[in-house]
Amino acid sequence: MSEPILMKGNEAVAEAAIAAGCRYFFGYPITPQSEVLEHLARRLPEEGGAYIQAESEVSAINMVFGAACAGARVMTASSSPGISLMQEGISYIASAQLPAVLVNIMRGSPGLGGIHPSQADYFQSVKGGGHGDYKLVVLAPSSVQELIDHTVLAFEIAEKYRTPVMVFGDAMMGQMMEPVFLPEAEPAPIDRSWATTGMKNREKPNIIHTLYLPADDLENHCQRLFAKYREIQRQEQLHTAYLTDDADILVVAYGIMSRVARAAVEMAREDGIKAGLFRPITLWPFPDQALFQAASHAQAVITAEISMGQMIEDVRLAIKDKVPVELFNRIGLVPNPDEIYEAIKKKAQEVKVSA
Amino acid sequence: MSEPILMKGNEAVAEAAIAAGCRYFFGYPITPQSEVLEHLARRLPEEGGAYIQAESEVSAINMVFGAACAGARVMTASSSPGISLMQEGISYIASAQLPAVLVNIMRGSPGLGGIHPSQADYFQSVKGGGHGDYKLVVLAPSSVQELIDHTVLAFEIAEKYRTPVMVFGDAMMGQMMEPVFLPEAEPAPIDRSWATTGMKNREKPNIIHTLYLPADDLENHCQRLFAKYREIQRQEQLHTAYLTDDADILVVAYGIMSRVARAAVEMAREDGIKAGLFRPITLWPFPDQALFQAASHAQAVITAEISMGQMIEDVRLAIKDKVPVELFNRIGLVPNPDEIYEAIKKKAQEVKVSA
Amino acid sequence: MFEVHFLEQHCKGCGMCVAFCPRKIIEMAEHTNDQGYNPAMVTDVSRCTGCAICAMMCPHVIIEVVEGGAA
Amino acid sequence: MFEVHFLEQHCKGCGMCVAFCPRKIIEMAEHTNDQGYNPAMVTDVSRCTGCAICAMMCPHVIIEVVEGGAA
Amino acid sequence: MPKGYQRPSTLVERPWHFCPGCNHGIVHRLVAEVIDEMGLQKETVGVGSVGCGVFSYEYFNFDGIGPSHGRAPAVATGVKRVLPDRLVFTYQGDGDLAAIGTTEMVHCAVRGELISIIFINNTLYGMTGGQMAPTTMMGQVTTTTPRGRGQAQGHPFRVCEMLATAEGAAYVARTAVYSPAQVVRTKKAIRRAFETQMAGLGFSLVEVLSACPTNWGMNPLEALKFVEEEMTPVFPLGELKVPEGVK
Amino acid sequence: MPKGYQRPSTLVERPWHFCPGCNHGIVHRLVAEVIDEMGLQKETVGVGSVGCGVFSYEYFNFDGIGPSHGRAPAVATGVKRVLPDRLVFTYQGDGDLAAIGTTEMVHCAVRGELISIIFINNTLYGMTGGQMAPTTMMGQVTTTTPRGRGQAQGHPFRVCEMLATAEGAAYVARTAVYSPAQVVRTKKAIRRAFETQMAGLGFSLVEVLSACPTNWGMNPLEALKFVEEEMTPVFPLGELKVPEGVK
Amino acid sequence: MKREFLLAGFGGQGVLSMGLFLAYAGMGEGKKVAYVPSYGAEMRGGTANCLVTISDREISSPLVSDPGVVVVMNHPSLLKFEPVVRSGGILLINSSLAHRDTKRQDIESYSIPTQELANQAGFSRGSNMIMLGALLEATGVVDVTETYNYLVKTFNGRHLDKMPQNMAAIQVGREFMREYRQQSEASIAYA
Amino acid sequence: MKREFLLAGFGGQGVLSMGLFLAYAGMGEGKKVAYVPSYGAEMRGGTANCLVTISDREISSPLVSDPGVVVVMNHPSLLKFEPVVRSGGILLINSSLAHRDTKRQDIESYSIPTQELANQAGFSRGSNMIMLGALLEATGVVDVTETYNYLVKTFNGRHLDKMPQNMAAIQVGREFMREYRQQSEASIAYA
Ligand SMILES: Cc1ncc(C[n+]2csc(CCOP(=O)(O)OP(=O)(O)O)c2C)c(N)n1
Ligand SMILES: Cc1ncc(C[n+]2csc(CCOP(=O)(O)OP(=O)(O)O)c2C)c(N)n1
Ligand code: SF4
Ligand code: SF4
Ligand code: SF4
Ligand code: SF4
Ligand code: SF4
Ligand code: SF4
Ligand SMILES: [Mg+2]
Ligand SMILES: [Mg+2]
Repeated sequence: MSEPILMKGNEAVAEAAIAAGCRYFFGYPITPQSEVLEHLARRLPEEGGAYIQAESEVSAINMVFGAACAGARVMTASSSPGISLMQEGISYIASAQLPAVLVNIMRGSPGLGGIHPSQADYFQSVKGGGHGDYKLVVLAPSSVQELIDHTVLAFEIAEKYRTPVMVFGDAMMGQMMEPVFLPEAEPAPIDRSWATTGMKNREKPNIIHTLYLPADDLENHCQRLFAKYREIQRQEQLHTAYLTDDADILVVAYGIMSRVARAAVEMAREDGIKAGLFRPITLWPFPDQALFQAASHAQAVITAEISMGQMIEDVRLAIKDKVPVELFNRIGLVPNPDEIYEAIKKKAQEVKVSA
Repeated sequence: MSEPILMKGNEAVAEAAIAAGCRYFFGYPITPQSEVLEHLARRLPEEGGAYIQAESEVSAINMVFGAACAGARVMTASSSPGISLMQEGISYIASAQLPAVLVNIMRGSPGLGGIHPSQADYFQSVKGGGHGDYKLVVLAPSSVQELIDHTVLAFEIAEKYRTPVMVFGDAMMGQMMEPVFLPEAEPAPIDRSWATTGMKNREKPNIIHTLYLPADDLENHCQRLFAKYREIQRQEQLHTAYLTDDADILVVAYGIMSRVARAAVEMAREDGIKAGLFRPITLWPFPDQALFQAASHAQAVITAEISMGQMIEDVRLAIKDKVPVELFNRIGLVPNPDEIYEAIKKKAQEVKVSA
Repeated sequence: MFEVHFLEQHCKGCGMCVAFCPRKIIEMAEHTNDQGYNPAMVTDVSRCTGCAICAMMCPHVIIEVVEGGAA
Repeated sequence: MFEVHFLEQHCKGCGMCVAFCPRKIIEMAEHTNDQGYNPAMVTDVSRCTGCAICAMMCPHVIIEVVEGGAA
Repeated sequence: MPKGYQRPSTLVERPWHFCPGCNHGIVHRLVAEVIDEMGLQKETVGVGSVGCGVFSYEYFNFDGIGPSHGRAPAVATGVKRVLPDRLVFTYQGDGDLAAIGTTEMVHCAVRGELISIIFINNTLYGMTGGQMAPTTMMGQVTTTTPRGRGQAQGHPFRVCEMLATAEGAAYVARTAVYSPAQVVRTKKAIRRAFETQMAGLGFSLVEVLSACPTNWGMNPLEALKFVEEEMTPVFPLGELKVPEGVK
Repeated sequence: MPKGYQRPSTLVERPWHFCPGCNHGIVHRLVAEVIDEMGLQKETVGVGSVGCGVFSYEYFNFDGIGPSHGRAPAVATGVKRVLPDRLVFTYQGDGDLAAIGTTEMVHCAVRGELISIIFINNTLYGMTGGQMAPTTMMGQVTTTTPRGRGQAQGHPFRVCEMLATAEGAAYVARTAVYSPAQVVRTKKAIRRAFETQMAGLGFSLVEVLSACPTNWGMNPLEALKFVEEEMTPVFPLGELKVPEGVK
Repeated sequence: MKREFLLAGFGGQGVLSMGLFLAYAGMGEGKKVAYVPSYGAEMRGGTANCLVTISDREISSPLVSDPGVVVVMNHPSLLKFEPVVRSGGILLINSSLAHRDTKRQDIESYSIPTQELANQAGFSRGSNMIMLGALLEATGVVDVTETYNYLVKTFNGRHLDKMPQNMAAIQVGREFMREYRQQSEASIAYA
Repeated sequence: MKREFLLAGFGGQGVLSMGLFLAYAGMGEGKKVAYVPSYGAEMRGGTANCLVTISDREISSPLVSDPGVVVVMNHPSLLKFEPVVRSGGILLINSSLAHRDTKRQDIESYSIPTQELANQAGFSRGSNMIMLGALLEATGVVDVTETYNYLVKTFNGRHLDKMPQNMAAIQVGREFMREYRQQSEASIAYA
């Protein structure tokens, strides 16, 4: 392994995509994501690919649709308002069963909001911001290295299941720099027998569409999609559990918040409070059984989010209301560990498990 | 009260809007919603208002934004893919705290799908299809008369809380005709001291925007929004419970499905199975305590949806996993009551409460 | 010398071929096809010049004009 | 006869006024304002013609030119 | 002139959903004929649209894509950038292209994207039941202009004239199919558009004035007459831009 | 010529966030001056945009709206249809107007919407750090055209020329502010645009070629020179369309 | 009492008007009604059908997959909807455009040559009203003496000039049906 | 050991490069590092600041609200960031552009006239490197003998021609700081 390089999150995503064999990127500038574009605008032509600046996020996601139809490994990236504009396109990509990687470097919201770090697009991407029955695999890295690893993983999952995969970042992770190693493994080869590449070696045309007019065609289509989604739920759940076995107070956090929460858990442990951290890495499929397990000893659960409370619903569903689940949240910033630590301490006193 | 008129759901929505004092409508054609437009294109000029056909749903929702800023009572309507295109705009309208009524006559999805009846946009509108922390009040009528009543109610709630309200219909309800009475009450007067109407009678400009750059401004803004949302949760929950008191098997269904479910419940009762129906009318705020209450006697809960299972998450959250919650679903059509009845019967045998 | 073939079941009876045939030898049949339309048919094929204008104007692409054996 | 007022704290030192003043009587000050810019200032106001070209070109709208008393 | 006529092999033999006399059918056929004649069946990726042409991928016998409403030019861009040597075209109605898809169409022209657009202008939204389109003519009655299009709705959008101002637009033509002669001209225009693309000369678009007998409330022949007499004065026929290479 | 200069009363006195020498500031001021002179402060609803002009509602002393990126013309349409006697204008950059907002802009022109657009063309996305815009010139280096805009990115988008083809567009002009004389012309154009609107003559748009010293990597004076020498050949100045009523 | 009617044909045959008539007739008698139009994949000129429910109680579901009464106005509709008639139900076939009788044994079925009847009666565009007459006679769903009032309501006051013709066509249909039934009863009696 | 540095100034003063230098230096010594740039509301020409964390252990949060070391390169930064210095921490003030000393009693504070020093030393654009030298001296965060290597890495191999000058500027800053400290220790001793 070579020496680590100091890299900005956004650039790391871009380089990881290249390492994963992605040669086509369609995007539209938006802070705090623009460096993904800028980096790829420079790098992709060097790699024999193309960066195309779309005229909007709506166009970008549909260019992605087209490039995926044509058999390319393809990515787009944006930030919250831009991702909203992609919702129709995402529903189409999911329905057409096209592999594609989408990156959301989330920012302050709703509306124009601002360029702050945020985790307020959980509902949008995890539950479904587009119309209809579909699911988006959502990965939530927490460091620049993981931004790289998860971008690579996103392409693998997208290929394996022919489905769109979203990588979550936030303004902080997109902008911050950390030492990283770029992946050296060869990207998986592309199988595209289904792609609309022209009928060159085929007798029958390949058709990619999302229209199912007879009701039972639509029903069968949805059933097929959801059979695939169930398979993904079985195969692809990821999480980490830190000191959860004996945890009285379980903190649940993802992405950048999981790092802060981990520090808070360590502070609590030093203080004699048995705290633990459960970190979902795949937000969908949500690692619900693992969380249920991790909470088996807990007297209380705190979800820490940079939102008004979104993942908390999945946490509640997973915990099955065994113990109270409460929200710790801040908006517009990544809080200090001691803020979460205070929340843990307070909870520990309430449920009488404090040292 | 005059005689009832036979009216198509879509036209009923349009007439109800006029009755509620709405004089501006911006929309884009889409089956199965287009009659809302067509009706208003004819009627609004007669009422001194204006129908403007937008060049897309993105434009339509932003015209709604503008008209609401200007102090108008305003509406738009579309169907699933069109609603996806409005997600950015909806997030802005919610953040800017503008009153507006949005109608989704849901159709087969995801992707282009088809023109079938559907309930697969629950996640999108109830959880949040746009970016960031906001909530959409969602009303789910189940008859043409209720389409009227809920459209009127939607305007009232939108005004009262300065927030966007969504009315859910589906392809079936939009197209079907039933006898209705149009409301005769005078619409509430419009208070628009906050609107950007020109400074005529003011010293200070009114400004409507959604940008909050300092982090604490954004945090305060979100807290204000959510204080309002909590108030709505306290004040505006609606539901009906039918034979739930002694129900062993509780069916939960909304919209057109609640009618089918009701028939199924009646079939079950005739068969000696104690079935009941809980019907959420506001999907957000979801009547969770009322549902918890209604399920107090239940051995099993069935949610019946025209989707791959979306409301079921809110049902599970409300029931707190006291009893198993299962999905009955069909895609692309409104099922017959006996299909649900079969599901009830099967469940009743499983939990050994069948007659 | 020409044969004019109609895919009768696909004909929608629009009458374009009838209107544009320079020889005026196409007419709508009395009967209806399974779709419920009166299909077009050639009355006197011997007068057909093979100009294919009927096919060119048929919006449903159901006409083929081929050089046949003796009429 | 004219006074040229600068809202010094808002000046961004862009130099547009300096470049366009026909009388060349505007210069950048040595000191910096709170924003860290060297603000513009008039050197010899008695030569000012009140043409207001400085104000017209100032992108930060911080210049006013008013008819004053005796210079 | 060659005699006789055979269905192009790039058309699947199946009944079409178009209404009797709908001009969509003629244009579908012409596209297939040109691709046949250019020998490009195996090199073509067709991008459909949402509108009465929505099933084009079921009728053409080459690779086909059904994109979302209005976004065909963006989808085609994605395809073409990945497969620069294929013939990539979109088939779009006036609602799809000139309303919701305006941005995508304009920027393909601006970028000089090497795709071709076959644009069916029938002055309204056919598939959804005859609502006003940007191309609806003044005074024309549609289901959303019950009193006829008036000042408040603006003026008909002349797409060719607008796009011709973009440097990247190499071939821009407006044709019709109301007579055999016009059908021949339309076919030639489609061919030139495809040639423009394959020669790498820039973006190309053919607007075909098309009859929608159903929503116009006319029989097929009246509708053709309407195209000739009412539409062509508002939407003049002709080639607005022809690149050197394909003349 | 009147002597002296006072800040227009329709400008709030507060420091601006614009970079040193940014031409946004000059145009802001001119808009305020025209509204002052026309006596319309109390009748105006300004619709901002997302871009370096995002804070316009904090600088103008009249009712203001901050819409989403690119949709200002749609928002303005909503306002104007409800308040037909108010002056309603949008203030948009080239990314906002000519990229993401293309559809909204084109259809306001097509509908002849009675709004005015003040369009700041600085050849790139200023606020987000200098990426290519549709108006970026051939060979121009931006953060997303590190080797200069080339064929693959198409040609610069000339908005005025394109919109002038729409019947509903009544007043269309392109100006600049690189010299006092041009500033005067720009002000006159803004006035004519507003007059066109208030007289009900149709849609109006003023494109102002504007310097972005920061993203161009130039000092303010170099940047003005760049506008004059490099931009005006690509984007010729002048009034493309003037309605009878305001001549 | 709850009765469902499925009326099917191709666009322009007036099946949707027939449905509206039934719905208004039901309302006129104080019943609950629901009317669901439905269009085939072909937006225009394709098949058109509608479903009408008339009931004494609240109509839980406006849609039924096995209606008791089915009218098919052309051949494709016969092929498509013959199988869905509820066992013991009624199928009315427009034999002018549907080229065979029913194959089902478990339903009542009548073939009505509406076009021929219409031509004979001198109003060639009255097929649907003739079928309506047959349907009213066959089902007795509403008080036929009120027919005129229902018709006026159905057309919302429009087409008042065509009313006498419509009424006459309905009468033709009713009479044809009455005879038909007598004959078939007779034939059953003699079978 | 974990140290956080907040470096603030306006755009173009090179504060982001200073941050990068620190981060690379940390990496060079095998430490965990994180670097967070942050921009003010004014996209360009406005304030610029960055936060660098260097730690022996995994860095849980790359952001701290009370950094131990703060550098302010101009007056607005002084006003904004003086309050956030952790009690007992270090504040380095570029007194060429910040017009007063600290008002806080609970921190170490040094005023460095970087511009004057740079002018004197003959490289007027070296303010940031002079401040960097002062910072290295004041904190001892990295092995200063390695400075050259870190610098090369920081600039990614670019600007190699400017290295000698940068090194000289750093030296000036270090020496100024050394004297400063001796003096202040002296003054404390005599206080
Ligand atoms: C996002 C979205 N909005 C609206 C629709 C509904 N829709 C389907 S086709 C169509 C317009 C068709 O008109 P046009 O493009 O002119 O084609 P035509 O049918 O006239 O050939 C519309 C609005 C849709 N499918 N998706
Ligand atoms: C939907 C959406 N996409 C992208 C952005 C990010 N964004 C903000 S301003 C801007 C472009 C600004 O460029 P321009 O309109 O030319 O204005 P300028 O800053 O150059 O004056 C972009 C892309 C956004 N806010 N919203
Ligand atoms: S080929 Fe020509 S002459 Fe023969 S039937 Fe067709 S149109 Fe008539
Ligand atoms: S043109 Fe074609 S579809 Fe029309 S009547 Fe003739 S053969 Fe039939
Ligand atoms: S008013 Fe004219 S002369 Fe006076 S300072 Fe300004 S530019 Fe110079
Ligand atoms: S033009 Fe204005 S901002 Fe620029 S230097 Fe002169 S006074 Fe200062
Ligand atoms: S509705 Fe019009 S455009 Fe659509 S198929 Fe029918 S005739 Fe053609
Ligand atoms: S970045 Fe450019 S356009 Fe934006 S404020 Fe600075 S100079 Fe003006
Ligand atoms: Mg059309
Ligand atoms: Mg710009």
